[in-house]
Amino acid sequence: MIDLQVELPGLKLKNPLMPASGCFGFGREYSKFYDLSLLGAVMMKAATGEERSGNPTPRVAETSSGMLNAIGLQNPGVAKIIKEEVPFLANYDTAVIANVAGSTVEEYEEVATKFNQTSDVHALELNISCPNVKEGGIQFGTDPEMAKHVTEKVKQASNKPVYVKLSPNVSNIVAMAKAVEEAGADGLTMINTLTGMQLHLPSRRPLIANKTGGLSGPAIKPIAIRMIYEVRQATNIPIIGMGGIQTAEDVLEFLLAGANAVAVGTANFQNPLILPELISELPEVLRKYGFSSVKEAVGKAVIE
Amino acid sequence: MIDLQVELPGLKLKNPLMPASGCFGFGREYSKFYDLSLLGAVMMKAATGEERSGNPTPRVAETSSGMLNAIGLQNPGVAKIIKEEVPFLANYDTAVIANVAGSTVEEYEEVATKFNQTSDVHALELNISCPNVKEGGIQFGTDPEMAKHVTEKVKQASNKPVYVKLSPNVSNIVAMAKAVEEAGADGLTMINTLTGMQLHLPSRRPLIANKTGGLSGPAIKPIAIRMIYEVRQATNIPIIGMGGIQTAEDVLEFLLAGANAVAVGTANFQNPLILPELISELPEVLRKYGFSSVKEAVGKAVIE
Amino acid sequence: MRKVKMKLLEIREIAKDTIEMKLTDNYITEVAKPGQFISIALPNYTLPRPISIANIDRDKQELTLLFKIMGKGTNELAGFIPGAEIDCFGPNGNSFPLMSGEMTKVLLIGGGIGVPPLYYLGKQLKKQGIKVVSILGFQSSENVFYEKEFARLGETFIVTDDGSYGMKGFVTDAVTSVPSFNAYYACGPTGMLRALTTQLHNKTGYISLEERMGCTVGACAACVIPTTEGGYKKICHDGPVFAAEEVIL
Amino acid sequence: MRKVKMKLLEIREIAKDTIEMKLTDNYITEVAKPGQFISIALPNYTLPRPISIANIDRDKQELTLLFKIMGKGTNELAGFIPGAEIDCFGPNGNSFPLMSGEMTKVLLIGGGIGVPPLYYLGKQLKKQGIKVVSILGFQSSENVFYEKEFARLGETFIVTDDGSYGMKGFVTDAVTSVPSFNAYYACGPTGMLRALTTQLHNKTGYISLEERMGCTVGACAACVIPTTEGGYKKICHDGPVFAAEEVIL
Ligand SMILES: Cc1cc2nc3c(=O)[nH]c(=O)nc-3n(C[C@H](O)[C@H](O)[C@H](O)COP(=O)(O)OP(=O)(O)OC[C@H]3O[C@@H](n4cnc5c(N)ncnc54)[C@H](O)[C@@H]3O)c2cc1C
Ligand SMILES: Cc1cc2nc3c(=O)[nH]c(=O)nc-3n(C[C@H](O)[C@H](O)[C@H](O)COP(=O)(O)OP(=O)(O)OC[C@H]3O[C@@H](n4cnc5c(N)ncnc54)[C@H](O)[C@@H]3O)c2cc1C
Ligand SMILES: Cc1cc2nc3c(=O)[nH]c(=O)nc-3n(C[C@H](O)[C@H](O)[C@H](O)COP(=O)(O)O)c2cc1C
Ligand SMILES: Cc1cc2nc3c(=O)[nH]c(=O)nc-3n(C[C@H](O)[C@H](O)[C@H](O)COP(=O)(O)O)c2cc1C
Ligand code: FES
Ligand code: FES
Repeated sequence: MIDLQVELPGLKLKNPLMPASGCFGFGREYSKFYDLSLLGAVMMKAATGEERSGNPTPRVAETSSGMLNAIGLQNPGVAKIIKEEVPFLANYDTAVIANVAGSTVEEYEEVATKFNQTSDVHALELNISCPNVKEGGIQFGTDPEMAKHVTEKVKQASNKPVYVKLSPNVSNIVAMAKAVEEAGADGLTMINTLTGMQLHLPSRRPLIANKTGGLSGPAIKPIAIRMIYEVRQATNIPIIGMGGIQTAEDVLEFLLAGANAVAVGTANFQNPLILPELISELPEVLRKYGFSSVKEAVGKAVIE
Repeated sequence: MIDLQVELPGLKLKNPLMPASGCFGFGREYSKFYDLSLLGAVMMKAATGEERSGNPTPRVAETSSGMLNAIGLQNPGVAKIIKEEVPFLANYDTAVIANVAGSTVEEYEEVATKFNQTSDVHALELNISCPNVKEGGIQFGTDPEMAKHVTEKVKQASNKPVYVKLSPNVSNIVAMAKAVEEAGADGLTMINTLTGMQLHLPSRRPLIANKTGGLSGPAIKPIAIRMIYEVRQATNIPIIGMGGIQTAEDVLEFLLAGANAVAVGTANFQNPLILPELISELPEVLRKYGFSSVKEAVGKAVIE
Repeated sequence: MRKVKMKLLEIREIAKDTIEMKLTDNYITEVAKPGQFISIALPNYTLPRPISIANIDRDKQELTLLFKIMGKGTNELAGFIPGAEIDCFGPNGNSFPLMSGEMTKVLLIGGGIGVPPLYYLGKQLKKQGIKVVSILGFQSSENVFYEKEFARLGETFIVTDDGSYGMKGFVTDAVTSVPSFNAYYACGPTGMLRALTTQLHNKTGYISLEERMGCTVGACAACVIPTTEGGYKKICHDGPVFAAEEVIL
Repeated sequence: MRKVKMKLLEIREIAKDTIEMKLTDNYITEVAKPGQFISIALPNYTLPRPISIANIDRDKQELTLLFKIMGKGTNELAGFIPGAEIDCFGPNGNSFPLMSGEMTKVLLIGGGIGVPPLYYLGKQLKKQGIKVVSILGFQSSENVFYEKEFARLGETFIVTDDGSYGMKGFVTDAVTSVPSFNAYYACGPTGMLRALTTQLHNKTGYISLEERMGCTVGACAACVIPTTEGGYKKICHDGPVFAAEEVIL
């Protein structure tokens, strides 16, 4: 028997697979395709202090082996999420991770504090790729000092483990990871999307109404693997890896690079059953490459 | 008649298409497939002060819509390039751009100075993605101050126009572009590759012997378009754009984003005739989307 | 909603760049309603292609799609040959409300590749004894398709932008020639729908919308449309059919 | 070297996961020499797949490839059906030196999917009146292919790792049973070539090498091999055939 279980701060996962934030709503839609109790965890869509309506459309565009998105944090606000969405997920035997977003440090704190109300959320994922309105739109996720500050504040506000989601749009991912580790982060999730743009030739306009969007999908997988590997060498907290996962072999590649668990985003769109399929295929792939458990494979890349 | 001509500092190009550095050697191989005089220019493979043997193999790996490479600056050294390769290219009616690399500022200066000897090189492309050995391996290309310094030094050493090649592995591409513009760069070429990694599951080792490699190909096109657009808004010097170009529509997309000319790298490998094919298809694509010349299309993205 | 493999039975070009596909499957043909769409997952593409259900023959377990070659994905789809298995999931979205009993006559208004979902709708309406009048707008004669099929459902007007076939003009011009109807159902380009809903603002109307999609099932919030009540609805999940007055085009 | 479209004539599995393809083309079949390879550009892949020329029938303008399904690209290639057009370019690389006149007897040593280029070579050598002895090594009986074809060229020994067919052991074991020869030509896994060149270090030998490639034409410096003289040579351009003593395996 191949052991798929993974234990991470606040999270006892029956397997290392979960949907990535923003790609799975709050689980309702995919629950029509399969039983969400199959999943290791669910990463909910971003929550902000108040309801947000998001960006104008088009919000997505296809690229070679990838896609751009600029949804713009559309969500009903943290209070409604706790009232209406978390209870739905609590019906399932799966861990729940709340994605915390905001435009100011205070908003992050507010959202994190609110999630303390419910025991049905098991961990927070701090989405620091949002622009900081007060600092003139610089992303929390590209400045180590800002990332450290917001992580500290959220740690103080929250009684749940905090995973910080790292943006790949940086010169030095290790510096970012170390900054949030020092600030007390319990874990990391990586990578978020790379900023990209695509032009629609007939109109000469960006295909995404918001001009730029975040690039996800298999196109970015080599960047995710490199960053996870680099961060694994330099930090000690667990990593939930993501970025272009499509196959059970991809899952193993992330584990070898140093991820303790993985999330699948974009691949849900082309195949709504991708997560249960990967969960059922993973044991055979682990066995094929000589592992008897997920834990055993973590960080086992051989690199001289 | 659609006018394909482009005039850039030091370069009178009959069309905006050229092979990207490192993907075309010094032109000999592809000259067996077609007449190099068809090309707007040729960007030569990187030159260093002395001969370099490069990295161990495997040096390349395929990824989804892209590839990784870590050739490691294998080249015969600037002197031999001037003696043996430049004269070969001088046989053709095309502009020649020399790619200047090094591990220290002094090496960049040395290479640039040597290229002054020959009038058959029309411009330099400063490859600042190489690690600076003296500064402990930090890339010139990710630190604005270092980039500025090496650009200034090379400008002093050279009597040819200097195009600085920007690395996309940075938090702020505009800061990099502005720094080298201030330092006197005559133009920019962008983007170089994104650092990535891929693991070979049976051996658990990186597929690239050098661990990490540079990601190129259509996978990175949205990142290239975004960065070129951002830099076009913030600087005034011309841009030679590259990153994933495969079709004449892609060429137009780069022009609209703000590139004055474009280079094609990875796509040569799957189709050795890609450059002459794009050159012959570009006029029809320009016409289709309402342009009568290349110049007219540059920077014409409509973005509110 | 399920993930299914459909087998391609027949494929033919029925107008310029316009393909009719007949597929077989035993789940979607059983449950799908007029106005719903399916999502087609093509190998080597990141996003599914949403295509409306143009017809279903439940007995034969046969589903018809009509699509126009617009880009890479639809071009590739047009190259499939009978026997091929196509990965799909669905049926997705809501459906056209049928309101049987309340209606005696309805108007179907389709523009270009917005025509397909109206055909399955028209068949169902006719089956319920409702009189169906159709106005189908196309760019030019070479784009016209399914005229005969709609004519079998009831009176049918064809309009072309250039007058090369049927009436010259837009569907909005033809609407004036249909004296009375209980409700209208429309699908087509946003510009057409905007003009129509303005023209027919005092009529009961249902429109089917398109937007670029990510998940096509309601999970990613890519395909939203602002509503008159404020906020956004998801076209793939709350639509693609909306009451005319419900959304801001 | 040209870019060509080859038409697939026949395709069949000749051993486990091992495919024989016959293609037609009028340029490469005219100019290619034994030891050269062609580059296959599959749609949706970034890099070309280098495959050795296993045989050419110049009169029929027919080219044979033999390849093993190793990953995504070769798997896709194996699914092509007769009539398909395949984008290729080549012929690439140098070729096996034939040294006619100097030789009376040569030994061909192939391991697994290293066997193909030796077949075209053997045919050319035989045509020149040179005696050909072949040693072909495979993992197991199910992997054996082209035994009959090689037997037609001369004495042929089959070795399998597990002894399930022919002799049990490695090609190096079989080499000792061939008393004398003027030169050997070998192609196969690096481990095999390393053992062979050590064992036969006092013999004239030519080996054909593989390495992961980018351009396959000599432009990118991806596919290098260190040489005994110092520095690197490009396998795709200066090889794939090297004198045994020229390179460091
Ligand atoms: C609910 C719904 C029902 C539809 N029904 C039909 C139908 O019955 N017949 C038909 O011909 N077309 C229909 N369309 C439009 C069809 O989905 C697009 O024409 C198709 O996706 C284009 O794909 P492509 O690869 O050829 O184009 P590309 O431009 O190469 O596609 C790139 C991306 O943009 C998306 N895209 C491009 N055009 C559109 C569009 N007009 N609407 C939505 N997404 C788009 C694609 O899905 C893909 O993600 C429908 C769209 C929606 C949203
Ligand atoms: C000069 C030369 C001649 C060859 N001749 C033959 C032949 O006649 N028959 C045959 O079966 N195989 C031959 N090979 C090996 C063949 O090219 C690979 O098996 C094939 O490219 C694998 O592609 P894939 O997509 O199935 O594998 P994947 O692993 O999916 O390919 C990923 C990438 O790695 C490269 N790659 C993978 N394995 C190899 C390999 N062993 N050597 C080089 N590149 C590799 C691919 O080309 C591709 O770029 C030859 C290789 C070279 C260099
Ligand atoms: C449509 C879409 C919406 C997303 N929304 C969020 C979000 O709300 N919060 C967040 O942290 N990440 C968000 N992401 C990023 C993903 O969670 C994930 O980090 C990224 O897409 C890389 O994984 P993938 O390649 O498997 O999609 C979103 C991605 C997509 C494609
Ligand atoms: C095999 C290979 C070698 C390269 N070598 C160099 C180089 O020597 N100097 C350089 O500035 N860029 C080098 N590059 C980067 C390319 O010039 C180009 O910037 C990049 O590949 C993006 O373009 P593409 O997607 O069209 O390949 C190399 C790229 C590849 C794929
Ligand atoms: S496409 Fe994802 S919500 Fe509609
Ligand atoms: S593969 Fe490019 S030099 Fe050999």
